[in-house]
Amino acid sequence: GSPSSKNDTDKGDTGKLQAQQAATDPNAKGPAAEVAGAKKGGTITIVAQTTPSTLDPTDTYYTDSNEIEKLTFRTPTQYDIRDGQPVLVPDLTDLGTVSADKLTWTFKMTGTFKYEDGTDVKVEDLAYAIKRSFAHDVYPNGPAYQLSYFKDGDKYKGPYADGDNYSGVETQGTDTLIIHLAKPFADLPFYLTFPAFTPIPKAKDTKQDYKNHPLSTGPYMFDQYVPGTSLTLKKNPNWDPNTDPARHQYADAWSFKWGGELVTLQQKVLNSAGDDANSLAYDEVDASLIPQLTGDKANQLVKGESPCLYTFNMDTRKITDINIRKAIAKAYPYDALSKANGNNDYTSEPASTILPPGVPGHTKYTPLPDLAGTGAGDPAGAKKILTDAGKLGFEISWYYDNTKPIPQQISNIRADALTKAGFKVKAIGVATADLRSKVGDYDAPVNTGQAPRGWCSDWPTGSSWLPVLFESKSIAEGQSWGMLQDPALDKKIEDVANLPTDQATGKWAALDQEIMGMYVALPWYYTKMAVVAGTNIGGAVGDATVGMPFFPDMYLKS
Amino acid sequence: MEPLIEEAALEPKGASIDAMTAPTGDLKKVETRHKSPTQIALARLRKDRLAMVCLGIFIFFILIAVFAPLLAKLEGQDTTTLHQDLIDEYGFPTISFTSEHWFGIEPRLGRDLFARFVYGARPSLIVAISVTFITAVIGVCMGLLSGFLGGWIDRVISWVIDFVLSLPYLLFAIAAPAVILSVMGDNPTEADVSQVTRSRFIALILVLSFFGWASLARLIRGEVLSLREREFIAAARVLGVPTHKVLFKELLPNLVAPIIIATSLALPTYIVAEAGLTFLGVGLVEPTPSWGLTISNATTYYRADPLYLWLPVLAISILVLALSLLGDSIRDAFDPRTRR
Amino acid sequence: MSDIDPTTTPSVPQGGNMTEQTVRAPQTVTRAPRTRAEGEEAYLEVTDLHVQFPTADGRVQAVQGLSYSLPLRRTLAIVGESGSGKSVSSMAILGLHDRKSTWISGSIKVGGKEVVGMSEKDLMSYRGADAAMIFQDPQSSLHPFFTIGDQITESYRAHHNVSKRAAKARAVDMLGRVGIPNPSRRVDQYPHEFSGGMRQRAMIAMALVNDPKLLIADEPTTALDVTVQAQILDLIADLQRDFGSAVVFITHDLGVVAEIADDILVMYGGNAVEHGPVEKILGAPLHPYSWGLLESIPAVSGTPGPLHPIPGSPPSLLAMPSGCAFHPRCEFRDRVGGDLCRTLKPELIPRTADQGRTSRCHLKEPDKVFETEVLPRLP
Amino acid sequence: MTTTTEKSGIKRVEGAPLLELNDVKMHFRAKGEGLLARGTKWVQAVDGVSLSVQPGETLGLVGESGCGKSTTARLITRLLEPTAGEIKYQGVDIAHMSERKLRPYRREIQLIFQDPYSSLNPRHTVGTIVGTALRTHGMVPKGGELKRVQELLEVVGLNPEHYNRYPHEFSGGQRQRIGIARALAARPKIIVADEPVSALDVSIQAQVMNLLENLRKELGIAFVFIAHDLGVVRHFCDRVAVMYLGRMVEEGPRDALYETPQHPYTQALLSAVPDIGVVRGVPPKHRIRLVGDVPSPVDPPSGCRFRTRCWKAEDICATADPALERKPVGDTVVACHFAEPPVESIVAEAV
Amino acid sequence: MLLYILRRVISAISVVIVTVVCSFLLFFAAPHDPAGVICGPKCTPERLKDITNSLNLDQPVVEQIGLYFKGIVVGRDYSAGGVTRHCDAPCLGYSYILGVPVTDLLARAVPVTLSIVIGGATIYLCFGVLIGTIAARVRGTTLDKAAVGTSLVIGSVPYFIVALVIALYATFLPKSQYVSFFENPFQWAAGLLAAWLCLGLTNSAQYTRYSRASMIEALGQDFTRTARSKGISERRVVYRHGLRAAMTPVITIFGVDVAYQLVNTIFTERIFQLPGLGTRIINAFNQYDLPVLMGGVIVGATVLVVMNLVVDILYTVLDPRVRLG
Ligand SMILES: Nc1ncnc2c1ncn2[C@@H]1O[C@H](COP(=O)(O)OP(=O)(O)OP(=O)(O)O)[C@@H](O)[C@H]1O
Ligand SMILES: Nc1ncnc2c1ncn2[C@@H]1O[C@H](COP(=O)(O)OP(=O)(O)OP(=O)(O)O)[C@@H](O)[C@H]1O
Ligand SMILES: [Mg+2]
Ligand SMILES: [Mg+2]
Repeated sequence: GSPSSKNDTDKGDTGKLQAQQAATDPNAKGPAAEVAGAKKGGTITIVAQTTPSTLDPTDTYYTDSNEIEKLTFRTPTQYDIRDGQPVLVPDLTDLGTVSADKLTWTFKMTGTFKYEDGTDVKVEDLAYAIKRSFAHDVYPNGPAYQLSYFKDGDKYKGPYADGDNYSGVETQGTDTLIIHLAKPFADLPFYLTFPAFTPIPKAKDTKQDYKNHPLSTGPYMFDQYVPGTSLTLKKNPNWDPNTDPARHQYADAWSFKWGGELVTLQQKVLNSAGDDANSLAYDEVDASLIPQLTGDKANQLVKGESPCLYTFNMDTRKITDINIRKAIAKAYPYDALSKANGNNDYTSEPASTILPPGVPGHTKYTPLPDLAGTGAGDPAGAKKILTDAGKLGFEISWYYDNTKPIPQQISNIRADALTKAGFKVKAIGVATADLRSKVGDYDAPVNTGQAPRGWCSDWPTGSSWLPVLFESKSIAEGQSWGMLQDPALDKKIEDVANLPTDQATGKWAALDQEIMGMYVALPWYYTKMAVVAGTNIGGAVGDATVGMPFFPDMYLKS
Repeated sequence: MEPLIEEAALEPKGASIDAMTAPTGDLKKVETRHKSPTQIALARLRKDRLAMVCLGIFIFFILIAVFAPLLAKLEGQDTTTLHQDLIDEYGFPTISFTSEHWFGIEPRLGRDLFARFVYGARPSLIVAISVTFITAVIGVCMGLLSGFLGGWIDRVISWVIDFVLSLPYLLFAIAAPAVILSVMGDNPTEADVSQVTRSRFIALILVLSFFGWASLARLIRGEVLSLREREFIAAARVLGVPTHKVLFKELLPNLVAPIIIATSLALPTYIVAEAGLTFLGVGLVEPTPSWGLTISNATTYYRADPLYLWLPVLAISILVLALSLLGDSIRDAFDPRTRR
Repeated sequence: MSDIDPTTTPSVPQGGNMTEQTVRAPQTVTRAPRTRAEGEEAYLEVTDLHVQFPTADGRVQAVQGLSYSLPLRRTLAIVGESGSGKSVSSMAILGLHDRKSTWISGSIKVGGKEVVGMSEKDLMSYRGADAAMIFQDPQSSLHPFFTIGDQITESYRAHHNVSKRAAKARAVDMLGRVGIPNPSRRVDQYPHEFSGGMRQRAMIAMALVNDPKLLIADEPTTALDVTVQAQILDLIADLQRDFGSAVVFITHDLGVVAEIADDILVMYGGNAVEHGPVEKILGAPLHPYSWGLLESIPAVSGTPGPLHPIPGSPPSLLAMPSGCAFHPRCEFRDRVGGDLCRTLKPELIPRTADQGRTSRCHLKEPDKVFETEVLPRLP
Repeated sequence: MTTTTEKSGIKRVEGAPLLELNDVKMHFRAKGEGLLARGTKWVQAVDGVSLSVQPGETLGLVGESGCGKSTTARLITRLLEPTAGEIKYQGVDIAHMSERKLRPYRREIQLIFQDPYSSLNPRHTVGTIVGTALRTHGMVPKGGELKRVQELLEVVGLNPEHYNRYPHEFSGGQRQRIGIARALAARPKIIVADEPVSALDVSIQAQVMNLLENLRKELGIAFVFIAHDLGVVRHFCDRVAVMYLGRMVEEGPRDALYETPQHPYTQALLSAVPDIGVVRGVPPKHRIRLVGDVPSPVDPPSGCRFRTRCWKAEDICATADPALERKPVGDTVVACHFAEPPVESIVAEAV
Repeated sequence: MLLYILRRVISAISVVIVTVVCSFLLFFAAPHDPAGVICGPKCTPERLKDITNSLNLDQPVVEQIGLYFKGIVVGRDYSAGGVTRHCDAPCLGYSYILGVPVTDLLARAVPVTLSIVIGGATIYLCFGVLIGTIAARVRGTTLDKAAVGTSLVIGSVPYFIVALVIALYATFLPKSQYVSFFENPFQWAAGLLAAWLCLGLTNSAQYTRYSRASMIEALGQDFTRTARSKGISERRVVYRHGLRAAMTPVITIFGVDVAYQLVNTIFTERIFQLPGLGTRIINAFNQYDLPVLMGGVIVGATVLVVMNLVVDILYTVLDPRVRLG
């Protein structure tokens, strides 16, 4: 799941989510269908409080940079948004064919493409990008599925350390890319939409400086980039719309500005005075602004789906007694926390399953007791369970961000509720930056609230959820909910994952419910996308794959 | 300065030694009272109605802080109870001022604003007053030593003063609490809420004190440099008065006025600084009720729930205004040249 | 910061051609007997001047009904104790009191123009041109940030429509006239680069640059040494002769008065107590306060005897004694019958047959009292 | 000569003058130069002053502003440590004595300041100010302080009931009396009075002069009396010393110095004093007009320091530094190559 | 004069050096885990070791400080994960989070902050001094009371509130953004206008009071009386003689004040979304980007010291009396 770089960490690693369809259109051809009413020209300004830390394609995993890079980088495959639904379409290559043993994928380039400097995109560049993505020490933030799925992925350390000889990827002729896997990976074509797989010519790889001006293949290219502050994009003259089934080039330029006060930014966008009409704020709309979203301003709200779920995780290794976990669930003050967190039906929906509504296979089964994402919590009931289990005074501990009020408040509310239920609570405040490493350290002396606190689909299938979060290996990968180490469960999950996508879909729900019944994570809420756009912004639709507005379709109305 | 008493004497020529002692019955005898310059200044201050009003406001806020529990009890609320039943689905309070919640409640959480307001005066005032006190003591001592002893001590202290004044204090203030926390042995892995609150409090006071004493020290040093040249200091030395007595018995009483003035002007600065640092996220932490925290939280609601923001802002502004005016009045009262 | 400047150090008198002389004579000055331009029309005429400052403690009555007049080419010395209203009254002549915070009544006529109530615009052309002032402390009275030349030319250009260069030439000329060596270099220096005496000279140059007919000098030498004071007094006398102006000279020092003044005005408690020609008043004053002053001064010459100071201290201007302002300190008040001194304020009345000699005292035959009782006590 | 040591730690040499200064120098580092100027400059505020005072004697010290009078006063009272030379108090050199050893001596050498406003601590009551010496030196038993201070106040002509008042409640003359009482409290043997009356108005000045005169007569205290007003000095002193630019130029019995001054500078100084006598028919005196200003003590002229303004100056004056010595004629000691009594009486005769 | 400047420069340099050492001790020697923080959530032990190595965290503090200074003077290399990152002199470290040398980041941030401070200072010095002077002239009138009263009230509202109000309500102002002065001076000014206004407003209030007091003092001086007695116009007396003298104390206050201005710009930048030093440092703090944080403090201190120096020199230019000493 793509965590977002948003700073309010108790919301965890971001995102949002709803009904996604694993739709593919292997035959989509450029140019992309015109957006109705679209006009050309102007500069679109995008503002946000959160700052993407890097725009190196290999290092990109967060939703915001992911969306931004859709404007600049073409990847082997890509999503197009059709009627608000993401559809996987060929981009630089077709959607690939898999060998019978499911361990070799072949992708063929669909035409000839140029970089912004006019040179041709070679298939070797695609291969090089894949190799580069193994330099995980240099690009630690990038997606890491290749490390476990690709052949020798656990051994190869990337071209800088281990040179070009990597057996997991090979090219054939001028247009064929072959990827060898260590184990079946049915969703590989989805995975190849990540910017990490955009072609990078080896000769032009300036390593850690590449992010300052990565070579564009998309409709826009870097004009000026100030890391952490601003980015302007200008038109890429060497982009050919006729080869691109997903992107447009309506605006003349894009200007991204990061930092600033959330509400101030959004208020300005809402006011749309002068230049602000051309801007869009992609942070989720702040609850305090919601009363204004009536009348004309209601139209400025861009709603969409988002692929994420937030939970409160409990470490089953440390809280071994399920009754304690049930007691926590019983006492859990969902409603108070939601209100404190500023949740509302624009931005969220109480969760009761693991798979969010957008993931095919999501089934809204009857929520298990105390796992519906709502309710005031029942301290008395919880205390009873705890007493019965003989664990009154059991210590629950977690980290929270003590530099921001909302996480502090949430921690306090949670602490109060659990204390009332007879637990002993130890809430440990740490600084924002510390928090990331602390909650990511599974050996840290806390038994709840470890990372990831939220999860978003990397692609719309159950296999980007259950196998990632609940298998025993998840612990080593630092992406475990509940720290389950159950070989039987592992096997069940693997079995489903190895099925072809369409067959697997139906089977995820049952597993979902089963895991839920183990009380390993208290589901809290699914996210929705709700951002504000200036009055002059057109074509802003939600990109459900990342829970952001879909930039390639945006234009200025005048 | 004119003498306050006019006592002309008349004696036969020649007996001039006693010329000034015996007053003549002729003159309107101005009543004489024994007043120190401080007393005179205070007397003038008492006559200054504006100053008294400002003092009243300051005392009023102090009383609020002191009697916060009582006031909250009077209202029947506390600072932490969530009244989420009074919050709508978007987090907005459904009530404004009621007899139960005098100032309404917080959005999102529904905590009682009046209780938080009265309790919130405490950290502001405690931080401001203790920092003012600490900086005054350090600043005065450093300034006295530096100005009076001169030589290398003066050079060292002056340099340190320059140094501290050259540091961008807020940058340090932002960076330091984390460090102070760990230095104080509050291993973050162990710290619980109350520990964090306490250490933030101490960190805040330490940081503000560290940066606050220098300007006072510079001021005092300047005063001492000019006082040092005054002949009464030489007079004391001629009489063989030891240095420490010269410093504290002769010099210090003359610095009372600048110290009081500087202090009264520093107090509002620290009130604002506490709020500002909290606003930047490096001040106090939840659930401590503090005006700074409230303001910081409320800024997003400036439009949706204006009173939430403006009540503490108004409180701070009024308090600061009162203190600044009081400072001005004190300055005027201590300055014999001002006659209003 | 110090006056390390070769030009401050005056040159050694040329001595090469005077070797036969074993001892050279000092350059001496003897004041010429004063020739008084009699009967001239008064150029400065102060009539019933009152100056009051309303303060929180009450109304400070700094000047209370002062009247005197002064023709051109004459020097009037105003003497009196500190706080007796000398400065306040003379600043009123230049209209220098703040209109808002000062209450002035009476009349001050300078060359026929009424100064009290004069419009700001008229004051502008009057100040500096008709009347100019030299202040006591040249250190604080010169602007520290402007060069001496700047300050003099500014004064000149305020009243003359001339080019900067011409004004500067005039400034150099004036500096030369007041005896500043190397004026063309000095003109570009700042006040702190001048010594005290030179600053005072520069002040005088500034005051005289517009040839004013009335020059007011408010204790111009109090801050200076005797030797430098002597130089400045000579200078003022010389310049007065050259310019033909009327001079009001304020001082504490009766010796200075004796040297420079034609007339004396003795002030006490905001009022004139005695006025007349200098020889008369210093020789045989008629007011007990003047006697007291004379008795207080230790002489440089003669055998030192005991001093007879005036007892007590000056009255508060906020609460003046009733009757004669001086009576609480007056040794002779009992000589006046009927408690008069305590109850009735005496008028400034002409005394004897002497021309224009007035005093303010109830005492009968004060000249006799002076001769028999006071004179023997004088040092 | 025998040296005795008292209980308090004070040593005395029998037969030595009460106070003796031998070739005392005080050079201050001048501000505002350094690397860029040629070497460090020194203000030669006092440059070789010698004088002596016998018990009960009054020595006047006159000279232009800035000639080093106050510096001399501060040296005598050891507020400053001299750059060179000896300061002997009753035969014991106190020039470089440590502050601790000096303390008992401090009691006996007192200073009265010029400025009655700045020399009294505005935050102390009169009682505290006058009692400082008593407390510091433990001169009175506990509880005796009040009585002693009130006595002192009476001595200087102040109302003893003013014990609890603050200095600002007094007029200039009264304040100066407080300063005098403070000095007297220490029971000094010698008082250095640094222009004690020049800040006062003539009438007040006379009051204070009379007070000092009486004290001197009654208590037998020796005085070093500094003033620039020659009249005042003449009135008060037995002997008078004239200073010019850090040097002593002439010294002698009062009458001799005033009537037959030998040094050109003394002559000029005396002639420059404006005299009220003129109006009483005394013939106007000839005033010697000195050219130019006093040179800077940072860069004093070579040889005789007065030569730049002296009408008698010859080549020798620029090279040889005249010694302070007794000349064949006249009763004063004088430092001039061409010293002689004035040709015509510069000082007007008394009436 | 030259000596004086030399002395000030030496003292300024010493201040900066000590700041560097102090910041270093504060951030690196404090019991923290900067490497772990930089390494992030998916930290591998090798990477951690790399970072520890390249930050020289495994060496004694003195050595680390030495290396840091060496970096400032000659630059240094950081290697991790098979990649060597070069950091040119003056090197203040390398930001792992943003992947650039700290100097690069700060070099972009400092002009922004300076633009804000200098522009704002120009505004409030001009306005504050002007209004203060006028108020001093009409002392005691309603106009004076209004000026003083307004300044007091504005002065007592916390700065960040003023900034917030301007940012939220003064929507008629040009959009706040930073464009380099050399690129487009007009846009530069337009983009910073809101921030300047904010700084200008609050500080004009303060400076009105300072200059009023200072002006009243100057107008009460003897030399003002002298000027009046020359017969020059009142305006000339006030604006030439008075103002010239009144400016010096105001400049002195300004010198001390620059520190507070720099502090205020943190709020300004944050609220007006300007990518200056303050924003940079707050972000760095939130991400525990210690090299940036430290570099920011050092550069901030340097900027301050230099500004103080400039003010001091300005002072000597203004006051001829100081020139010799
Ligand atoms: N602006 C003012 N407000 C109130 N009182 C004032 C003001 N100016 C002068 N005075 C008072 O008026 C009185 C007369 O002052 P003035 O300066 O004329 O005395 P003076 O005779 O010149 O004394 P000195 O010899 O000390 O110069 C003093 O008591 C002074 O305090
Ligand atoms: N602490 C000091 N540092 C440098 N120079 C000094 C110091 N004290 C005095 N001087 C200089 O020494 C010289 C003599 O000063 P002093 O005060 O002794 O003169 P004075 O005769 O008392 O003058 P006045 O009559 O004005 O009081 C002056 O030039 C003065 O500037
Ligand atoms: Mg006067
Ligand atoms: Mg002196």
